Amino acid sequence: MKMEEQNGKPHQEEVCPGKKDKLNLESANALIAETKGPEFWRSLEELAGSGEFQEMMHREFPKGASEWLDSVSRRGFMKLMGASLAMAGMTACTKQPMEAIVPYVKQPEDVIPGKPLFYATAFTLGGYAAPLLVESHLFRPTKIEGNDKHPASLGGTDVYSQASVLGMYDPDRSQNVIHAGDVSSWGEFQNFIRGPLKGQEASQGAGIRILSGAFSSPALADQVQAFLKLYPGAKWHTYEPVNRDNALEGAKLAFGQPVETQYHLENADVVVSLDADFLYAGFPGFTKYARDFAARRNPDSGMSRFYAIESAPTSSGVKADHRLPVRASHVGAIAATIKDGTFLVKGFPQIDRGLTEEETRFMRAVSRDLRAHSGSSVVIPGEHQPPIVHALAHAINAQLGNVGKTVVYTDPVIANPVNQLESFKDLVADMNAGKVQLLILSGVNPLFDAPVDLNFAKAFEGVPLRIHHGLYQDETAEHCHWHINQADYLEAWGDTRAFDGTVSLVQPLIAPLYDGKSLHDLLAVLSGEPQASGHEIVQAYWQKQHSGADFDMFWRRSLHDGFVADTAYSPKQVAAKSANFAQSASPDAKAIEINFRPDPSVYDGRFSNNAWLQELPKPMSKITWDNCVWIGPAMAERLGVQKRDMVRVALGDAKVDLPVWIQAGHPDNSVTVFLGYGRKRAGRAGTGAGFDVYPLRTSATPWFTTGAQVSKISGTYILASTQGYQTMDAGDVTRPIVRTATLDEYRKHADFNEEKPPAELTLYPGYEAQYRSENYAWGMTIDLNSCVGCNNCIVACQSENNIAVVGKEQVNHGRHMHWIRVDAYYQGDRNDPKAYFQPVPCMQCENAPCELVCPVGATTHSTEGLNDMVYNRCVGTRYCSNNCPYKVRRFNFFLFSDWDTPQYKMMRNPDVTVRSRGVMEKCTYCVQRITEYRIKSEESGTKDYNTDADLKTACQQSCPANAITFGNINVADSQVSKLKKNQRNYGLLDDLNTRPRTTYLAEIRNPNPELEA
Amino acid sequence: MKDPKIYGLLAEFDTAEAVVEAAQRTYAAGYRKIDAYSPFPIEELWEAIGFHKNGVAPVCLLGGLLGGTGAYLLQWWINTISYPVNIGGRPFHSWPAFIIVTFEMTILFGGLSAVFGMLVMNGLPQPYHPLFNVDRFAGVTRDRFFIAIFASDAKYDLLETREFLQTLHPHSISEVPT
Amino acid sequence: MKDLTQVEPGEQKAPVMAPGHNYGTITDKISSIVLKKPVSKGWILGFLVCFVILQWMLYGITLLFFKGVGVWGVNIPIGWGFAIVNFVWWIGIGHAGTLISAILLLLRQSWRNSINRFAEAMTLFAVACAGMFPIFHLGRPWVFYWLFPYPNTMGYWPNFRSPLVWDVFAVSTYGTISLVFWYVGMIPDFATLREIADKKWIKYVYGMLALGWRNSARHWSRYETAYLLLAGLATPLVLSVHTVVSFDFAIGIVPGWHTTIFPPYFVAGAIYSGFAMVLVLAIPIRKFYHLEDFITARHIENSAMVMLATGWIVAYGYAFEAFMNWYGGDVYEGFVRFNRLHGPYAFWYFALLTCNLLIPQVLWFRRVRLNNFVLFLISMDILIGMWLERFIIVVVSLHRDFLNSSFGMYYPTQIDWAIFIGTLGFFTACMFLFMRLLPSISIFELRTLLPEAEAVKHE
Amino acid sequence: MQIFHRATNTIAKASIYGALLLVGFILWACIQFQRSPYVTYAHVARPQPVPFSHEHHVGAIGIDCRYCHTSVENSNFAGIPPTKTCMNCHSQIWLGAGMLQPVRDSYATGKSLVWNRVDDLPDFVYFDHSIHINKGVGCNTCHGPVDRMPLMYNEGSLQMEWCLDCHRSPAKNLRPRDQVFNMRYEQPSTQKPLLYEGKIYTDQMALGSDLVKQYHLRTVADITSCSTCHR
Repeated sequence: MKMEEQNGKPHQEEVCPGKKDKLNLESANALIAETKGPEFWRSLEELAGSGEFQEMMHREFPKGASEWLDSVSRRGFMKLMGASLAMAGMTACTKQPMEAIVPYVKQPEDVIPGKPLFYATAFTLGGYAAPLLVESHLFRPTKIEGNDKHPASLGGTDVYSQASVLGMYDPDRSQNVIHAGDVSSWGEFQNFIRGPLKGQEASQGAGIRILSGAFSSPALADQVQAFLKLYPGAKWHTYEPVNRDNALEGAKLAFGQPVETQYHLENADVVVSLDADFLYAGFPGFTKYARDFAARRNPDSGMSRFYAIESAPTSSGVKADHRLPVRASHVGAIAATIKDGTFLVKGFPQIDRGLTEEETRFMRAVSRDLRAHSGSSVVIPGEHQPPIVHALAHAINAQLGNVGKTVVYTDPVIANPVNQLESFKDLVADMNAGKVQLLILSGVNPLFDAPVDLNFAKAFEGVPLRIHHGLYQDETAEHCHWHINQADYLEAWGDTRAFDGTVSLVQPLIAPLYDGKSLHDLLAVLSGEPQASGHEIVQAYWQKQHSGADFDMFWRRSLHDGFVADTAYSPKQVAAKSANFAQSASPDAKAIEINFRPDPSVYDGRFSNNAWLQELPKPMSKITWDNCVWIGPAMAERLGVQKRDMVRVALGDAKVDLPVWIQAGHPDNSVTVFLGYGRKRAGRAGTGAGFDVYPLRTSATPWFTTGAQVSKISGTYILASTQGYQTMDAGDVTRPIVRTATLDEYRKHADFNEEKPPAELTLYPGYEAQYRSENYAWGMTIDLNSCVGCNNCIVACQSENNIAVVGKEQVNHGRHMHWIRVDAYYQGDRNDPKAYFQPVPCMQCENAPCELVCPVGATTHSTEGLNDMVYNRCVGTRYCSNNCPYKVRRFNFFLFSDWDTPQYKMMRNPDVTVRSRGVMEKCTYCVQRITEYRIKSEESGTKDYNTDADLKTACQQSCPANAITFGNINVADSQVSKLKKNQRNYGLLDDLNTRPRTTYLAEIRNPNPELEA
Repeated sequence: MKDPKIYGLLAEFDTAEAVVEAAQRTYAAGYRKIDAYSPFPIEELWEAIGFHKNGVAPVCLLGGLLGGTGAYLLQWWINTISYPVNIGGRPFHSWPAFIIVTFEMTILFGGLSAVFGMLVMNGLPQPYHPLFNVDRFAGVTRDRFFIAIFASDAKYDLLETREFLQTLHPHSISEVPT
Repeated sequence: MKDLTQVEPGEQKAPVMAPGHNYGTITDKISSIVLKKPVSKGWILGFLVCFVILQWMLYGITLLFFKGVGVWGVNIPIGWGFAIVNFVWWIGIGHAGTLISAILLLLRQSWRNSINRFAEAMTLFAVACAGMFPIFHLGRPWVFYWLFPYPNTMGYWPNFRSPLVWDVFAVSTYGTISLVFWYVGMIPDFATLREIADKKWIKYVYGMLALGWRNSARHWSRYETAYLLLAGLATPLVLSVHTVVSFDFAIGIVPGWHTTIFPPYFVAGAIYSGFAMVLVLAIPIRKFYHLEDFITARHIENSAMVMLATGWIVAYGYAFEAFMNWYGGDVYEGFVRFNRLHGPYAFWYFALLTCNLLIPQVLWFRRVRLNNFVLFLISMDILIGMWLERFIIVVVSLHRDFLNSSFGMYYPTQIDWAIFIGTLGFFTACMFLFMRLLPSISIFELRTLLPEAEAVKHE
Repeated sequence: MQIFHRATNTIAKASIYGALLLVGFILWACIQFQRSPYVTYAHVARPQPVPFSHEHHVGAIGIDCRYCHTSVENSNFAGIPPTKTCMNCHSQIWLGAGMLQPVRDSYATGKSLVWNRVDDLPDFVYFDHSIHINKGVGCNTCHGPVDRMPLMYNEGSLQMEWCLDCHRSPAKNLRPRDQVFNMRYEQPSTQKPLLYEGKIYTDQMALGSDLVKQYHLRTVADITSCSTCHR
């Protein structure tokens, strides 16, 4: 692969260059071929014989975390050398080592060194595509953006796709084909596999089974069909631990056929969620839904009302005007009640479904509100709610005439919409029956995440030939005869469907780092056409779809736009079979309920080794690097447990010990555990983090069930949370951090928002005139109404600004590095609190307290109002951070940035300095983007200083809810100027007269008067 | 008569009163190139030998002024001429903030010039001095008092001066070899 | 001759020096400590202990420079921890020395003559200890010189609006002036030692240090003026230094820092702890070197009284701070009071009040002021109390400021402790060397206290 | 008793003043050292795989800068020519030249030539060629008389004060855009006046200040803000 360092900047920026052995990646790659050895921990350092490797093995990722706190390491020694040198002569720090510069041999046409290119592609999770534009510096993907042309993205992204770029460069990814624990090669595998396949021909492949994750790729589906034609006896199974079986079955129950449900929240005046977390990145269509939902939360234009009926608290629940915490097992009864309520023209049915007084009152109001908004309301069932709830939701939506308006049904997006759990059970049955001779697993890890009761491991050992194709040499790979290292989606060709059916073409941004193979390649070999490349396969498929002379045009346009035009599914007319479903009563409220949820960070465990996601604070608890069991305050009191105490959660005869997190708003007599942690072979970030709860999860009750036992056991456990204190109360006062009002108050009292200090109230008017005279004065507003707390901005910022990961231990010390954080506050009754999200980047104060106190002037004010931070001038007194009332400054207490791993060097944004040890860092409004924009516009000589169109900060660009607006406040008609005039606009702590350039739009709730009473 | 090998005459006294009185009389007798020595500072003594102005204070003042103005000018130049930067929205010439360094530098230069001024004017360091040739003189650092009349004095004459010193009833008289 | 440490209450004030001394005896007694006495076992033992503790500090510093300030307990929001606490504490201790030698000189408090020398030494070593911390606590200590305005290739300068730059100038000035003051004070005594010493090389050494001083009246005249001027300059200086140190906090906007009471209250606190340290040193010294004749009950008692007085100024500071937190009506200031009384560090706040306010009140009783042992304990208690005060100001103010989301906790690491304790070792080791090598009491100034010396003036 | 010899007086005084002088000298030396070519590499030619002579190619043959440094006008990075660019000519001429062997090898094997960076800014400084070109800063204003350099070296110290020198008074160095790539451009003087847009300039500052207006240069305060170069 090419690694020209030609764009003027090496990938590593040093504040003080010390001696470091740089490692040449080509040579390392060359070595990969020969080297043998079963190590799982193979990394380029090791192969290149860099002495760092051993040490890195014993070090928790990242370096900062463990290394520094125990014995002096060689790295440490090097650092001291650097330091002492520097101290000896003043010059040691400024004399640069000679640097090499490596041009191309033949320069590609479209490349302008130093200018990034953007390519459209798509990331796929559970079969649903997230359409992307990927920034590429000389064929190194560095940053993920949403594809603003694509109907399913509109420019927004989600945390998983944002972080996927780190996943691609992960040095722990499988780098070889492995056979029986030894490094083998793709070629050897091709030779080998012919035999077994031949052996299957007699039985028409009756012994062949393929298990893959859910996919929506048309080309792949086509290829699979071809393969199955070749081996009619073979079977293709699909299983993902987090699947949509419930939705599928629900649809079948309601309509007798599997259909995809799409919501049009932009048309919804009333939204009712039945335990649905549609503002979570794992929910198909999240990006689009978040945008539409947020758009309808604007109090100045027809604000919608949102009722959340949910079990485990979610970010969706936080945004609700009315939230009702109920146990998941009780949602069925509630759904039925709403159905009855909506089916009546007026009044409210008196069927006893075991609802409490309060619940009944709530449902009465909800039903009335729904009826009042027939055709402009929507009821959304939760992914993990049983089919019946989905069916009920369908019935309600149909009854309200929402179908076609706020709800649309289409063909399923997944290529083969089977009940994945059933499919998987069949497979296990066949394996037990000894029918399976050749098992191929692609992109799945059943030995970690299969339902425990199926006893997959045993069945698995019985299969004579097991082939694993995946990104990591994970728990399953370990027990397979062959492992084929998979190509990341950024390295391979393919296509995939978004939630609305639109097909995105997936094109590689870089040649496979470790020569990985896509599923296309693998299938090609299995189908006996090894020469067919992924590119050819995908192109060939679309040739069939779009035969004609203009195919090249079509192909180019599709690649350029990132999607194939008019492939979105058209709405489908489906008739509800019936509205009366057999209703099972809610279980005994005394029995303790246990909920299983995909983890907000690592999902089902597949992202375990992604350090960005690991260190990403979970939306509600702000915990990093771990999972835990959520318990409601009331129940915690009964159990006599505190946060961080250990408890034993037992279900049947399976038990798991977990640390407790007391989650405000969690329903009583119910606990929630999160999947995906406790990996044994994930990589340096994921291995050993958290606790594996799959042992509690059975095929019968994958999402929730009652009858769990929870008991306090001795011991506590460190949960590293990034937020010190989750309420706005301090002492006996509530601080005006998040300002709120109800829609009525907002309409009636325009001055609800606390008054701001008058502009003339300052001792230093000096710069006002100068700021106004500039072409640009940068400013930002953050709409607290829109923010759905998805954390996307954090990852985007981390990726854009080369922000280091510090590891659990350092996070626990209060040393995490995120430049923007999303604070979550809970107010009122802890069992049913009001909750708020507040993203906090640097406020870029005009009277910045931090600047005043820096002894070396390392942080100063730019003429355009930026609070500049000059890393290479910083001596690290940390005074600025002390004096920052917002505490948005971050300090490199150790050498947190990884300076040595070559993959990370390739991943970094060359336009941003990589910070060294002992310097302060902070949000700069993405000054690198500002500078680039300014230079461009100055060269073009434009006089239009409204930057709304072409200049976005990383957080703003990635925000699916458009909560962040950034721009030029010197231009009256810029978006940000307008918003700053809005009545809701206020500066955080503006009574300190810091004059922040970043301001907030107060949060407005739209409660139902009936329930307010 | 003058003996080139003699640096001066040294008279030793037992008490402070004695030496002060003797000093006054020596001065009255018209001797000017004289000096007195005591184990501790005695204001009357230097008054007695006619040493009234020691010029340390002006030096100190000068040093202080230089230090202060220098410091302020430096800060002013740095912040308004050399590299004016907007720091926390404060004026370039934030004079209140500059006062402290100005003050400290006034003290520093004032103090140092006082001390070094004193040393220089005292002609120190001067580890070698003819007086040390007189062994009895060691007592001056303990409990003895002395008056010296130097050969360089106009009125000085080995015999006459010795006689004159006798009249002061010293504890002893010794010649100071050059 | 009766022991002057035992003055019965009701009896008159003890004299500043025991009767029956003359120029000679004073000279012999004090110089003998340096020249005659063989090195005592006690001295060697004590010095070794301190030296070992000092090694602990070096270990801590090495680790610190290897790895970065992360080896400390500091974090965000608590960006300053022990380093700054110790810095302020040590600087404070230094102040008593200058106060005694300069301010009391101007006030013509002749009793200072017998304790100013080692008080100044104490100042010097304390400032040395303090001076280390601002450099240690930098994230990149090897570029500390960027805090000085030197003609650099960056064409860029320090920010003279920052209290830390003021610190650099204040502390370095303070250090220099104290050193000069101390040395100038010793020149005549070096001359004495030069003459008394018997070994040739010792004569050389002291001779060089004495610069050829020969007690000439002219020299004395300039000397006295210079010394007086130094004292006059050192007085505003010492007051300014802790004022500037207090600015480190008062200039910040952190609730609990941002108050105008800090300068006076810091200076008072400094003298408070400083005199405590003077007593902690003086009481054993006079015992082991039998200097009761020169460091009499008078000195001890006066120091105790000074502590009592400054103790009350500090008390006023606390009271006023709390009052303003309430009276100001500001949400965040108000919370400072609440957090100190009810927050996680409440215990230490009350410990501080006990050490600094409660216990010292026994000093009202003369019996206590004259009881060396009790006084020693009380001084220790005050030193601890003052350290806690700095801890409360630095850490407890920072750990909960404006946004609840960024509340945090501070847990000192072993390196924090190693470096702090280590400086104590460094300090005491220096004191041991000083006692052994230099005249620990100003001989020539003592001479002026003798009646026969007084006599001249009254002619 | 006399301990010291007469001479000690002189020695003592001398050593005191000597010490002061020495300290002063050391400080001065450090400051000078920082600016010395040893640190800055100014006017020090780097070893290169191929002894490429700008003097020959630019001065003698007269190849335009942009022929090799293609992206200088529209990117932050001027661009280092790919081997292909060399071969455009050297596949016809100097075929036998031994010193061109590495170039031919590179072209044959497809392995890049590895040059040593000459004008190498610290990694925390972000310089953009295109905007400087666009605002009329000549190549040789910073790079020096490249057309007279047999082996390439950097003209300036590339230290911050060196950059600031121009950022603090851009008028000193600006020239008409069409002269940016002119290696022999001379600033207008009474001897060599310059006709630009119908106006005759005999002095650089006059021209410079006019160009500052014409090019809408940002104010000095703007271009000396830290984030202009540091991110």
